[in-house]
Amino acid sequence: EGLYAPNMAYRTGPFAALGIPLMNGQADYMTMLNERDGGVGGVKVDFEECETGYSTEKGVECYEKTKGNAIVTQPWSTGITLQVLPKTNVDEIPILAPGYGFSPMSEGGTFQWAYNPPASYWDGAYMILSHIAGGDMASLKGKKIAFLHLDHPFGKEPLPLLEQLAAEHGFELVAIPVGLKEMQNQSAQWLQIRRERPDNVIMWGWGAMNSAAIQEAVKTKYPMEQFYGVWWAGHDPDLAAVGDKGKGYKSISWSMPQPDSALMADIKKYVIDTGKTQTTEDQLNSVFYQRGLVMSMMLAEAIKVAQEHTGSAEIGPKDLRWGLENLNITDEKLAELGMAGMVPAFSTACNNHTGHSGAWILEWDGAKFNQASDLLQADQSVIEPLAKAKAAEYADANAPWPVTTCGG
Amino acid sequence: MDFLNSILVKPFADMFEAPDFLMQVLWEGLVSGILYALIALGFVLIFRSSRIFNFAQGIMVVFAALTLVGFHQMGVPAWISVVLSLGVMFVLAVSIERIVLRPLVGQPDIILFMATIGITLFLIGFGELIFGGENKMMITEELGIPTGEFIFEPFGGFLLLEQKDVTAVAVAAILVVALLMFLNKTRMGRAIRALGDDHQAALSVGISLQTIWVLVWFIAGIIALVTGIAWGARAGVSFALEVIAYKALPVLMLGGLESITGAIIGGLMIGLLEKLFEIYWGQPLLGGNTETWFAFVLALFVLLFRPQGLFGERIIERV
Amino acid sequence: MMDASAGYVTEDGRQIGGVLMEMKNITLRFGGVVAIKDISFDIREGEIRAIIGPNGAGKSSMLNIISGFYTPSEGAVWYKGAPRPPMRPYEVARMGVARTFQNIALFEGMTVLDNVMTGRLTKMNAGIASQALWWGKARAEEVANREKVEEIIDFLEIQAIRKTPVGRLPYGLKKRVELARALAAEPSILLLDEPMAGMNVEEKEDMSRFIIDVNDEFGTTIALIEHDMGVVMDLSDRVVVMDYGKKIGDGTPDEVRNNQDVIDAYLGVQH
Amino acid sequence: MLYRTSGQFKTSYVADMALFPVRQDAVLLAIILAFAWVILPLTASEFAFQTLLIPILIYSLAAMGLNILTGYAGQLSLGTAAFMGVGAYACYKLVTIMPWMNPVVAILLSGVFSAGVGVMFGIPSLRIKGFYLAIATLAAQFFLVWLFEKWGWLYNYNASGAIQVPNLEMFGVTVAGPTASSHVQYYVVLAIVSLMTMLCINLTRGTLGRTWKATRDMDIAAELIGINLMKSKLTAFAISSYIVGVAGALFVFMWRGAAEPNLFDIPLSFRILFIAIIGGLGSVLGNYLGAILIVGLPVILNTLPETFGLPISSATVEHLNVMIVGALIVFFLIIEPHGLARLWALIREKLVIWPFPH
Amino acid sequence: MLDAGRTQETLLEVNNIEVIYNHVILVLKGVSLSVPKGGITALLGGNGAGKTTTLKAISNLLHSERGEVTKGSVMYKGERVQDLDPAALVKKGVIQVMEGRHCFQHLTVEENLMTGAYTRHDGRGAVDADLQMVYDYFPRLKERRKSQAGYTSGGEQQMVAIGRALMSRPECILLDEPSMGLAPQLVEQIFEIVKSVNENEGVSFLLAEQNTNVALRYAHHGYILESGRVVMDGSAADLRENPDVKEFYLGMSDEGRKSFRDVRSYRRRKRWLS
Ligand SMILES: Nc1ncnc2c1ncn2[C@@H]1O[C@H](COP(=O)(O)OP(=O)(O)OP(=O)(O)O)[C@@H](O)[C@H]1O
Ligand SMILES: Nc1ncnc2c1ncn2[C@@H]1O[C@H](COP(=O)(O)OP(=O)(O)OP(=O)(O)O)[C@@H](O)[C@H]1O
Ligand SMILES: [Mg+2]
Ligand SMILES: [Mg+2]
Repeated sequence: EGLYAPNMAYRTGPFAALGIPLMNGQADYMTMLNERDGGVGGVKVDFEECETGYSTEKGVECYEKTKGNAIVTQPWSTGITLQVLPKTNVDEIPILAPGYGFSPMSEGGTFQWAYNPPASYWDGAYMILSHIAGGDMASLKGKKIAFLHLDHPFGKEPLPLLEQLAAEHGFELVAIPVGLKEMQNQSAQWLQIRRERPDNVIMWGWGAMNSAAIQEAVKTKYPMEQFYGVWWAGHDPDLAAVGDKGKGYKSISWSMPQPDSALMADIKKYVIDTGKTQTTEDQLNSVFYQRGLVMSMMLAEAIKVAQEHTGSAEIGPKDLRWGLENLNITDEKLAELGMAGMVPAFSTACNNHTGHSGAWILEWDGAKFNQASDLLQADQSVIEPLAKAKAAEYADANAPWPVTTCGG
Repeated sequence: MDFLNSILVKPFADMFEAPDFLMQVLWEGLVSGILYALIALGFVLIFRSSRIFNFAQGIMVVFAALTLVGFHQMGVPAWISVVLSLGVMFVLAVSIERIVLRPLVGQPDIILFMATIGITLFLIGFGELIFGGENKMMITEELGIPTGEFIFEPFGGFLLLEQKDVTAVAVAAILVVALLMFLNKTRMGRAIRALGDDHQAALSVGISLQTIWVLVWFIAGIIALVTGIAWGARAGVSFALEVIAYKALPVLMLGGLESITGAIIGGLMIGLLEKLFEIYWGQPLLGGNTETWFAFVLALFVLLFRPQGLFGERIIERV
Repeated sequence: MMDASAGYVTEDGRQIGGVLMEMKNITLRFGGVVAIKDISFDIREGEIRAIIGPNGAGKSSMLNIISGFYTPSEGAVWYKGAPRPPMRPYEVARMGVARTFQNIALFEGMTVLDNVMTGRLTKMNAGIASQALWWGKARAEEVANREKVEEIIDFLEIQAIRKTPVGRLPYGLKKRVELARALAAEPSILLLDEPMAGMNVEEKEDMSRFIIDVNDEFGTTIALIEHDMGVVMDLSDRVVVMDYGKKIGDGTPDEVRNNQDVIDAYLGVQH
Repeated sequence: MLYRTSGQFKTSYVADMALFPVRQDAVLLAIILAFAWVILPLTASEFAFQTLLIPILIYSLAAMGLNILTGYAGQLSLGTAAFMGVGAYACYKLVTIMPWMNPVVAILLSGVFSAGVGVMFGIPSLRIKGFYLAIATLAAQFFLVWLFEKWGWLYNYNASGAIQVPNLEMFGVTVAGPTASSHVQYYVVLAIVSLMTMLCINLTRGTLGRTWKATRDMDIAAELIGINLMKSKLTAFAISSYIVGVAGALFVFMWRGAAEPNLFDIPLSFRILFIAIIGGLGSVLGNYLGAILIVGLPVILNTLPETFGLPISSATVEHLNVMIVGALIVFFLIIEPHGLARLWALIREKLVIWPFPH
Repeated sequence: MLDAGRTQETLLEVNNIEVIYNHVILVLKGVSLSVPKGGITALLGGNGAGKTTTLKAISNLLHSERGEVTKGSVMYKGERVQDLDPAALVKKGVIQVMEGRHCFQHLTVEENLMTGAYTRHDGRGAVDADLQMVYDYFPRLKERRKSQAGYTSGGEQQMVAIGRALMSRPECILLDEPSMGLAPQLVEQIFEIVKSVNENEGVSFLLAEQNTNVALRYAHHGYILESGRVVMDGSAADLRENPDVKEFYLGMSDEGRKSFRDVRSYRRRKRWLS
């Protein structure tokens, strides 16, 4: 039956728009491995989806249903992550939340079972700022930056960091929440932006919120090149909807579509052409679909590492945890995977469950996203202390909470 | 003192400082108000004819819009797809009457209300199954709706009116007049109101529930389609749009469940006030997002003084 | 006619007491409609007082005023020699005024028994805790009142339908249950709005018997609206006649029967 | 002959007012209780506990609270979830401010807070009726959820803006939090729910129950026969909200373990309304039947494709789920508008007169 | 008044119908009756006898009360009409005036009357003419034509209900307790109207009544219903003479009308039950 790696997908509900291409990517990569190499290390990966519709309740149901013989939990929503996180210490199944979940998860000492490679939201927020600042954070002084975010744990995630940086570098931060019910009715928020006249808008949006925001921005004539989004706000169709009017819009991303990569060739060969997929042609080169591939790649690589470590192909959750903690995705490895340039190189460790790969800025040229910056990096000397503090907070809020010090 | 200043003085000062901005705010409020009102119209019509509180109206909007877009994506010309979607809405009306309403004739209001929630769920599942969850573009240009904008420079500032919004406002106005005529001047209209008062009696004088209900639900469907196009043109079409339908409820409360005029006036009031409140009080003082509840609280207060809403029928209490 | 203070004796020799309730120059308007124009009359301890008049005359409205559902636009209701302060209907009820309704107002969702029990709610006051635990006071009350109610049920001969939901009952029985509910409150004055509408003679006879017995046995004062002249003339001690909101006659059945205005306005042809 | 009631004579009113005048009912209940307290816990799997047993109990309780208000007192409310939220957040504050407090006590206390809020939002019901009131309750729904999001104090200002249940002990046993075992939680929930049910039954069959029903069936008449509507309605709101609040606390502390504000949004309110109505308004038993249906059904439906090895994507299954649930709601309303409880009553009635047709 | 009914052809015929409510409560246990064309037929009987149910069974208004005809048939002009919906039946000329006052509360009195003409397509003029006719019959309604029916008195509402039925130009009116809650004068008046409508327009009536006295004076033929069965029927004249009818329905004993004050509480058994 193989390695059971369930995915708590959401192809339904208000966020389906985002979910579908991502989950297609994830699924296709695994299908491809199964088809091409007969799985990972000779064992097929049973990559089953459990539909949550982004509802926490369904998520917990999925978790309970799958935890029996799952080697990993891919919660796919901050809400679900929150629920499952405390259980992991008991059930001992690692959480893999690529590019989402809690930023403090990087503190492996506290969150022993949770991994969010290759970059955390705090990394993302920092890198956007540094791009705005053109590398020199001091130049932010006196600027006014609006933070348009979903009024939901996910949207609030970067706030602690942003507030700290605002205080530190003397720029004004205007947090503008968008209620879940207001996602598609943002005229109030954009009126506020028009009133505040911020130098930049940073968007921490999800699902239907992004397309609505981009349309409002176009409508209210907000200069697109000053408009940044998190990696979930870089969804091709959202921009395609406004076409040229969206020119200049930027989104940070730790993944980069590589249409001509060897991987894509194999995907086409083994998955698309054989029809073992729900993917539609037009998705193939989209940012999100290929990001989905990257996500599954991380899981697959972690499995490999674990297999080498234990010397057996049939690994369990504990082994996978070791794998995730000792990931080392180098450019060489990416090249041999045929994924050169699809994700920055990174490696994880006990005290670094995130990897902090860094990311690129993608810019919309009216038809597609193009790389618009070199690899950016977040200054960990700023982020790490904050992460440590928040992690500690979490630990004693949920005392008794097991904490290890990663050997120093 | 400082606090008082921030609620009583500053907001108005701001309004004066940037009159053009104020006008923009009012316009935005007006437009969303009209759109709320459009959804409310559907509710009112059905409520008038059967005392059924049709919770499904909101989802019918999404469904209608998706059908339209769906047809167009199949390559059907825009206006043909409109006709086809109307056809679909008619079929929907007929089947709802046959399958749901007919067996439930004369049941307590709350039961029928529940049934409409059942319908809502069904439509959501069905819709997502067919059209998928992605956010779709409304086919605005294809329908020949002007997409440009009027720009004015009042008081040296600037005011931007999107032409599609202007269109929406105009269409809404026409719809309302038409409906009012229909309800008050025609034999059918009278029958519709009669039906709302007393099923049994209506039956006994030979008013056929079937016909009237199909008719009414179909009209509601048409309104839904119009609303769907108008909203879709603003924010795209997906099931996330459904939550906006909740806004129609306070509008109904405020205007009165039976009143077409009420729906419009209520819609405008709520659209304008909630926007003003959010911009000048909510965002500065309450951390924003007051639009989620402001309308309800406003309506609640009005109801305390007029339990049947501003234009609702007086609740007759006799023994 | 008779003086206000002392009572009088009826033909069948029942002693009627002094004035229990008095309407003084009552006027009632609904927007334009004037339902009642400056009407005064009194109801005496232990008598059966009939109010008659054509449809729309304002009889029910008058009853509604007495039971506090409408407040008169002008004039006042005097109770036991003092003007009654404005009250909510339930306060009036607690003062010992019980009534039945023209268009039956039973609690359709409950059984006959429960409906009648509601008549005694004014008498029950156990705390929530005791009720929740179904212990102590609540339980005792329940039993005591249940006994009282069963008496009334037997008295009105509706034992058979005790546990039937009232929704299913035919019109006539509903009327009887309504009476039972009113009696359960052991009122000092009982208002009946067309208690015999939609009954055939047989049932009217039963109903009359109940009304008379209530009046005799419990000495309950009764104000009664009825369109069946036979019943009115036979049962009532004194009759008020209303027409278009005005009072056009007041006196013993015979006086009224022979009053020309009344004949023209209401009775029409005698038979 | 199963339900032959003849030959069971009541010799006193006390006997007639007993909870189960008919012997068979008592027997049936005994069997069910045996199941709930002994057999299920012994046999059920972790999955069953987490996705069926515990939620069904909690949802039934919430529905029962709503039923008091809507089914007995006739005040339609669409804000149930918000009041559950009040209970949950109250409980969270209690246990974080006073960690020494016995969790069960905390849960029972938290109901008091939602009762207070309930009464506050109940006051309009004195003037507003029917659907107008229903929509008014949405004001509570949306306002409270907004408050849960905005008022940091409620969730101790933690970054996620959600509340996390810490490990809570009672007599040395962990009853809440990540390390609590499902068995323990199940028993705690079962105990509380059984107790509440008992109290509800008593309240609804006694004086207060009659007052409520009278208010529901015809409030004018009710007032004219001496019922103080204000008292009647507000007690209904208070008691209803109390139960709902407790249910909310259980919901988070005994089941979910964590909650973000929008958990208490409209969908949850409707879910509970479904349960109450499908189960049967004005019935205690109904809440259980309703919960079993509404909670159990999707779980079953989800497992169907695998069991039959149908190649349907989980998304499609989900869509079908939603459709089927919607259709079933309509279906049940049609076959018996007064809910499963009434359906059972009818069956019982038939059994009683069985084998004679009428 | 001569005994009509017998001679003429039957317009409406009910054959041995059984009605059950909520699948359990058996209410009509085989009722048969026939309404002759142009006749006034009275349906008498105590409370719960099943008069209303019978009428509703004919006009197909039972469904909305979860009641159904499980046996027997209803024939109108020789064709089976059970399965028609009420509207169709009204078009055919059978309309019911329901027991109690079923007015459209929020419509004005006049609008109420107009709804009566819903199924008609014979032009505004004819309708207005009939509206006038109704106003002539009930002047009181003309006075309150503009006020909401919900606020009119019990009697006024009763008039509205009857007037509304007349507006549909029916061939056969099913009248349920028209006299209920009406002042004696008005009762006479209404029965006079029934009579004249019956004579002038040739409309046949089936009226359920408790007020046996009046009913039998105007009806040609009568049926007496008790607990779901027809226990007696015959020409109005005969029924008026029947001693039981006299005692139980007309409240007469041999020595004329007895006072309600000295009713005895004993009940003599009705002969037809023995
Ligand atoms: N709440 C109200 N609003 C407006 N008008 C009313 C109201 N209640 C009664 N009326 C009017 O007052 C008049 C008297 O009504 P009422 O019901 O007292 O008559 P009634 O004597 O009881 O007649 P009936 O014998 O038919 O019951 C009627 O014309 C009625 O239209
Ligand atoms: N909707 C219903 N559900 C259940 N039983 C009903 C229903 N309607 C009537 N019944 C029963 O049917 C029987 C006959 O009722 P019906 O109203 O036909 O009698 P009726 O002759 O019209 O009495 P009345 O003269 O009081 O109107 C009654 O015993 C009643 O209990
Ligand atoms: Mg009256
Ligand atoms: Mg009847």
